Amino acid sequence: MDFRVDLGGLKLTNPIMTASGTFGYGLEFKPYGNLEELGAIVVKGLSLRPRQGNPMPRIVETPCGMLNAIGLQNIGVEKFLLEKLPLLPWKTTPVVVNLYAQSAEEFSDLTRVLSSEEGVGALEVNISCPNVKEGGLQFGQDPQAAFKVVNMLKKHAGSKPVIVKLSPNVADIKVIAKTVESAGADIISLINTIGGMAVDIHTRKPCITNVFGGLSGPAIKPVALKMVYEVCKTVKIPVIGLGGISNTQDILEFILVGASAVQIGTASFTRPDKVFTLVKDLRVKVEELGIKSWDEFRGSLRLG
Amino acid sequence: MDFRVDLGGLKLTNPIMTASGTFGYGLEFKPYGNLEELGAIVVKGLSLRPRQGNPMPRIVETPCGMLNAIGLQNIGVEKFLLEKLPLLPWKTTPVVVNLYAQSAEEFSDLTRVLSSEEGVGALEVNISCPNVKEGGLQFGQDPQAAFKVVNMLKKHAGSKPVIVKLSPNVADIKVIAKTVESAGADIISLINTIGGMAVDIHTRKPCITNVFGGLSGPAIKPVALKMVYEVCKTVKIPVIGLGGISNTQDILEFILVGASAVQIGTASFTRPDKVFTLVKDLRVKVEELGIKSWDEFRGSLRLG
Amino acid sequence: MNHKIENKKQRCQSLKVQTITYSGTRDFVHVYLDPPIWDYVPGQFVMFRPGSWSNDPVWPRPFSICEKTDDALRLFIQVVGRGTKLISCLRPGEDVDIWGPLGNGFSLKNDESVLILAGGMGIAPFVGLCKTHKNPGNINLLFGHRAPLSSYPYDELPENMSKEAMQQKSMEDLNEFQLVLKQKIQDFASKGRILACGPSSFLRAIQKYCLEYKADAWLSLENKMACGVGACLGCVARTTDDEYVQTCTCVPVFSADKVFL
Amino acid sequence: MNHKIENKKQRCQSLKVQTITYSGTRDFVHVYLDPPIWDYVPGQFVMFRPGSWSNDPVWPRPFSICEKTDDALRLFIQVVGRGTKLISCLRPGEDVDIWGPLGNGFSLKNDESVLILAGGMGIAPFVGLCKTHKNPGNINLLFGHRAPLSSYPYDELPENMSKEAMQQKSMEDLNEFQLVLKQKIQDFASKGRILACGPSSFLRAIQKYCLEYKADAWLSLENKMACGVGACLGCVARTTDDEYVQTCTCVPVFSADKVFL
Ligand SMILES: Cc1cc2nc3c(=O)[nH]c(=O)nc-3n(C[C@H](O)[C@H](O)[C@H](O)COP(=O)(O)OP(=O)(O)OC[C@H]3O[C@@H](n4cnc5c(N)ncnc54)[C@H](O)[C@@H]3O)c2cc1C
Ligand SMILES: Cc1cc2nc3c(=O)[nH]c(=O)nc-3n(C[C@H](O)[C@H](O)[C@H](O)COP(=O)(O)OP(=O)(O)OC[C@H]3O[C@@H](n4cnc5c(N)ncnc54)[C@H](O)[C@@H]3O)c2cc1C
Ligand SMILES: Cc1cc2nc3c(=O)[nH]c(=O)nc-3n(C[C@H](O)[C@H](O)[C@H](O)COP(=O)(O)O)c2cc1C
Ligand SMILES: Cc1cc2nc3c(=O)[nH]c(=O)nc-3n(C[C@H](O)[C@H](O)[C@H](O)COP(=O)(O)O)c2cc1C
Ligand code: FES
Ligand code: FES
Repeated sequence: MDFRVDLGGLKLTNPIMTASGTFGYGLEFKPYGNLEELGAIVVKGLSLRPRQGNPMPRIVETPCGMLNAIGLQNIGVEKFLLEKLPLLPWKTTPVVVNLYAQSAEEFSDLTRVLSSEEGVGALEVNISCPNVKEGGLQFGQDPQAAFKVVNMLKKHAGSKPVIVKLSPNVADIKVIAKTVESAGADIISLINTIGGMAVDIHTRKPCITNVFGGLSGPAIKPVALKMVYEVCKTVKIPVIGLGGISNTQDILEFILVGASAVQIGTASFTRPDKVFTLVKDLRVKVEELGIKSWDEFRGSLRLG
Repeated sequence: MDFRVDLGGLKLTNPIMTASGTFGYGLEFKPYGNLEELGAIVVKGLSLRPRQGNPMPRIVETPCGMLNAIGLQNIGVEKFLLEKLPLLPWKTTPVVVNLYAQSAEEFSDLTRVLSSEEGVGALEVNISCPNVKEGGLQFGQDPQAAFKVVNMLKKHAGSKPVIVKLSPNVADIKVIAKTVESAGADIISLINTIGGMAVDIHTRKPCITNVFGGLSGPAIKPVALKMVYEVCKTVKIPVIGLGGISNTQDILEFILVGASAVQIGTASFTRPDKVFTLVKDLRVKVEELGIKSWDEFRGSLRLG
Repeated sequence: MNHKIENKKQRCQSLKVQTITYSGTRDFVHVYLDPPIWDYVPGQFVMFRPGSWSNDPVWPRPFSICEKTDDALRLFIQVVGRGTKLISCLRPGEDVDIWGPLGNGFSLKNDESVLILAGGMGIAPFVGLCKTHKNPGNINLLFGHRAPLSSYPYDELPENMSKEAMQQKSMEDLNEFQLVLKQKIQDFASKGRILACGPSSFLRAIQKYCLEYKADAWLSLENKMACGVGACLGCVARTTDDEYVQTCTCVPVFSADKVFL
Repeated sequence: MNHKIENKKQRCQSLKVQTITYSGTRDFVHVYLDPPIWDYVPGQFVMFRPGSWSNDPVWPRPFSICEKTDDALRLFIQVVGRGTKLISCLRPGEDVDIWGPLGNGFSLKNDESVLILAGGMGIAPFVGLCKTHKNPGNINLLFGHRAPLSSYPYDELPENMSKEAMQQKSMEDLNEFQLVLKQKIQDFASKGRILACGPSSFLRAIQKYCLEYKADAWLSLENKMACGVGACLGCVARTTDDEYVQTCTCVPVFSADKVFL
């Protein structure tokens, strides 16, 4: 079977991408697999200037999942372009840069810098980070703000496809999906983490200094699958599904409800070569199920 | 330590209640424990007339959780009052009736019927069920609709405390919590299940005929804890916390963030005597931690 | 459902695994547990949840009571998914939460003829039934199976009952089996009660023939279950009275003319 | 961090459990695994996740490499929570995903004197270090512990190194231990390198004294970790340059004057 996927401009050799923030800058995983085998590498969210992130502790394990409030610690876009990107196999595997900014202006500055970089395959805009005080989530929860940001990003992105990453912390995901589509988004990815919290009854303190964190991992898969399904029914642009994917069956579930590609997040923590193994195993699983082409399988869920 | 809890009119000998829909009409659990030891018994959601619920399959297991779309199958309020309530130990343990209706009028009819029943300790209004087409969730997502329903319920509830059960499927739980408080709710309980979905890649069909279901169990605990914390910070009325509680530590976590009592849901499926065991074990745990009184411990989370 | 057996002895206990033995392959296991304090009726089942499961899997798993002696409670389990896989790896001494006996069980008289139709793992509840039957001569059993016969506890059924096993490896085998089923049901319809347990396709075929020949037949369903005590309403079956009833408490053994499969 | 060791041999492998032995109580276990293909530096660690964990717990668990021989990789683990409890129940033959060697490890010269300060499980990385040291006579070890000494692999440390163990059962014991710690550090500050591993309160005390006496000291941190490869940024420690660096890759062994504990 032909494993390639074309996400409206972003071309992948297979539908398996990494999820931002769970795969570092890609290089961390070089000892564990061949990066060129991945569909795409999505790097840790970058901001214009380096960020320190939130104070420790920032992560805690939960039933079938984890909470994180890293707070977008990153080396800044400049250092990334200088020190990391050249070492990534961007000629064979698209490198997607995940963006974070606190204002529409910062978003457009970031975009301008990146749009002229040959090695950048696409931009993924994080309008959905629950772990920072400024920016992030408010864009993802307020359709009007989201429209403005995406619209402006598109103006500066040049030929780079713009992926908009949605927050699940909304009453109706369809509304925001429709909005960012109409604002010109080329692709939608979802879901980002779900807001959550953990506390320690012994110390009587939150387990994460930031108090709130984002929930990810297998626990959230049912929620992610529903939202991806709803968005796929709502928009015409390609959708990248993620949230709790940990095996090839999960991957196919997201494609069955309409996703064109998927991202692997927390699962990369269960084994650093997870995403590489999934690429191999997916071929076997697809064969086993007799799937003939992505076009035939994608969105073929039968109701009633 | 004095284990009693007073939820503004609803008095419990201990803070552990059962969660609606996971404890049947209470009688199902008689072989497994002494119902009189529970803080309160919350029965399956009742409607004015009997309901058949959704077609099968209605449940599916997920990582650390489950989805259900029972669709509020119930025997109707009349049959409940005639055949079930008299067999429950309502004189020692408050029996809370969980209500479901498709319109404000139906809600008020139901309330009228129940308000004069001696054996009914409180009403819990389910304005948050994601598994039925009509009613339910829309009240829970739309503050105005919620206000109207609660306001009217209070008019007909007489001396019965009205508990309003909130849906987590909103962008900001604080808004709806504030609204139902101002509409006269005596108590708030949360969370109901989170919208989710599961599919079978072999049959290419949803695992639940209703397509969508509600996610419950340990998987959702971090989300529930955050929302309970936020609501406790927002309202002055007592809050009942639930969502994924499976042991005494979980119970204390909800009380630590401000809940006055808790409900045990999906955990009752892991062992039918679970809730009885929790009542016993909680005493031990509280002793172990040196907690002196609920007033001292409740909401004593220390930030920063 | 007039068939409900009042059973006030249901209990939830932590029982220790005594041994696990494999039958043929590692996919068929006999689990022996310390005996619970209750007694049971064949066709009844237990909910089974190892203490080691903690948060995941959340649900217990339902299994027919294969046999209960003074020494042990025995279950016969096929590995089909994650839960049964984990169960097959339990070790002696591990604790399992067991509640039961659940459901109604088969009702039959020792002095009447009975036709037992078992498909695959559907043989489990009949092991105890046959071995404790006062008049094994009254039992006629037809057993359809896919795995080799040695995987199932077939040989240990009493000598003096009449039994027949047919393996289905192909579509032809299956068609032939269906014909034999139909013939047996037709022949037996007037002679006594029919009891059946097995996969749903198997039960559907039996139901069809039983309705056709107006047999007094009882089918044991295997719906998905979460609580096992009638509380979650996840396991319901639709009756011909258009009611949804919990298969875990009111049944799982249904009169063939009373339920939609 | 100038101390980073380039290690291009990191690998993720499924290794089989050979045996698990208990040390004193069931709370202290030695896990022996089939040997991985890489070599290591004492102070380095591995991420450990049994195949049976499936969805829950999600995270692997980090453990210092206690010892690696041609025959086995050995870890020394204390049961403190759910993950370590599950690990202590693993059986021979079970698969465990192991990736490593991770972090930098201790740097020391065989011909220099070294003071090793180990608190409780902090002894783990020093077992291999001491046993493979060319000149055990250069090693001075002070070991503070709560559980009985027999719970720890103390006796197997080379005969010809100098070692001292102190048990802390009460506040008084602890105060006394702190005094001895301080004295040792003061005495040793000018003589060579100090290596320390143990609970954070223990490390904090050591850091204080080392700064006071300007000792060349290296501390091994035990932050919570999710990925172990530098990707999640969950394990960071704040350096005196006000940077957050991943303890899993850049360290966990930190120069005492470079990190906030
Ligand atoms: C009353 C009753 C008695 C039973 N008695 C026996 C018995 O004696 N021996 C035995 O081996 N099995 C018996 N079963 C079936 C057994 O409960 C399931 O095989 C088991 O729950 C599957 O668990 P799993 O985690 O391995 O599979 P899962 O991973 O949950 O599912 C794997 C496959 O099994 C199917 N399945 C899952 N749960 C059930 C279920 N409750 N019933 C039927 N199919 C299911 C799924 O649809 C799927 O195809 C009985 C079921 C019921 C309801
Ligand atoms: C680099 C490194 C090397 C280590 N080497 C060893 C070793 O050789 N032997 C050994 O027994 N332990 C070692 N640890 C600690 C070990 O990783 C934890 O004890 C283990 O992860 C706890 O898992 P759990 O599920 O049992 O506990 P949890 O249920 O997760 O937690 C129980 C308790 O342990 C604490 N804890 C949890 N995770 C960690 C962690 N990563 N580090 C420190 N404390 C933690 C929690 O705060 C809690 O108090 C090391 C840790 C690190 C980071
Ligand atoms: C430690 C961690 C850091 C993350 N950082 C980012 C980030 O920088 N930008 C972003 O868009 N999403 C970030 N995410 C969200 C993931 O990309 C993903 O949306 C989420 O984890 C759900 O997928 P999963 O369940 O497969 O992990 C982060 C997630 C984790 C666990
Ligand atoms: C099978 C099932 C049926 C439920 N039925 C109802 C109901 O009738 N009314 C209601 O308010 N909530 C109902 N709920 C929601 C629970 O009361 C509870 O809010 C939710 O399950 C979260 O708690 P838990 O994680 O402890 O189960 C149901 C939940 C389950 C699993
Ligand atoms: S399994 Fe819950 S009602 Fe039958
Ligand atoms: S554990 Fe993930 S960066 Fe260190």
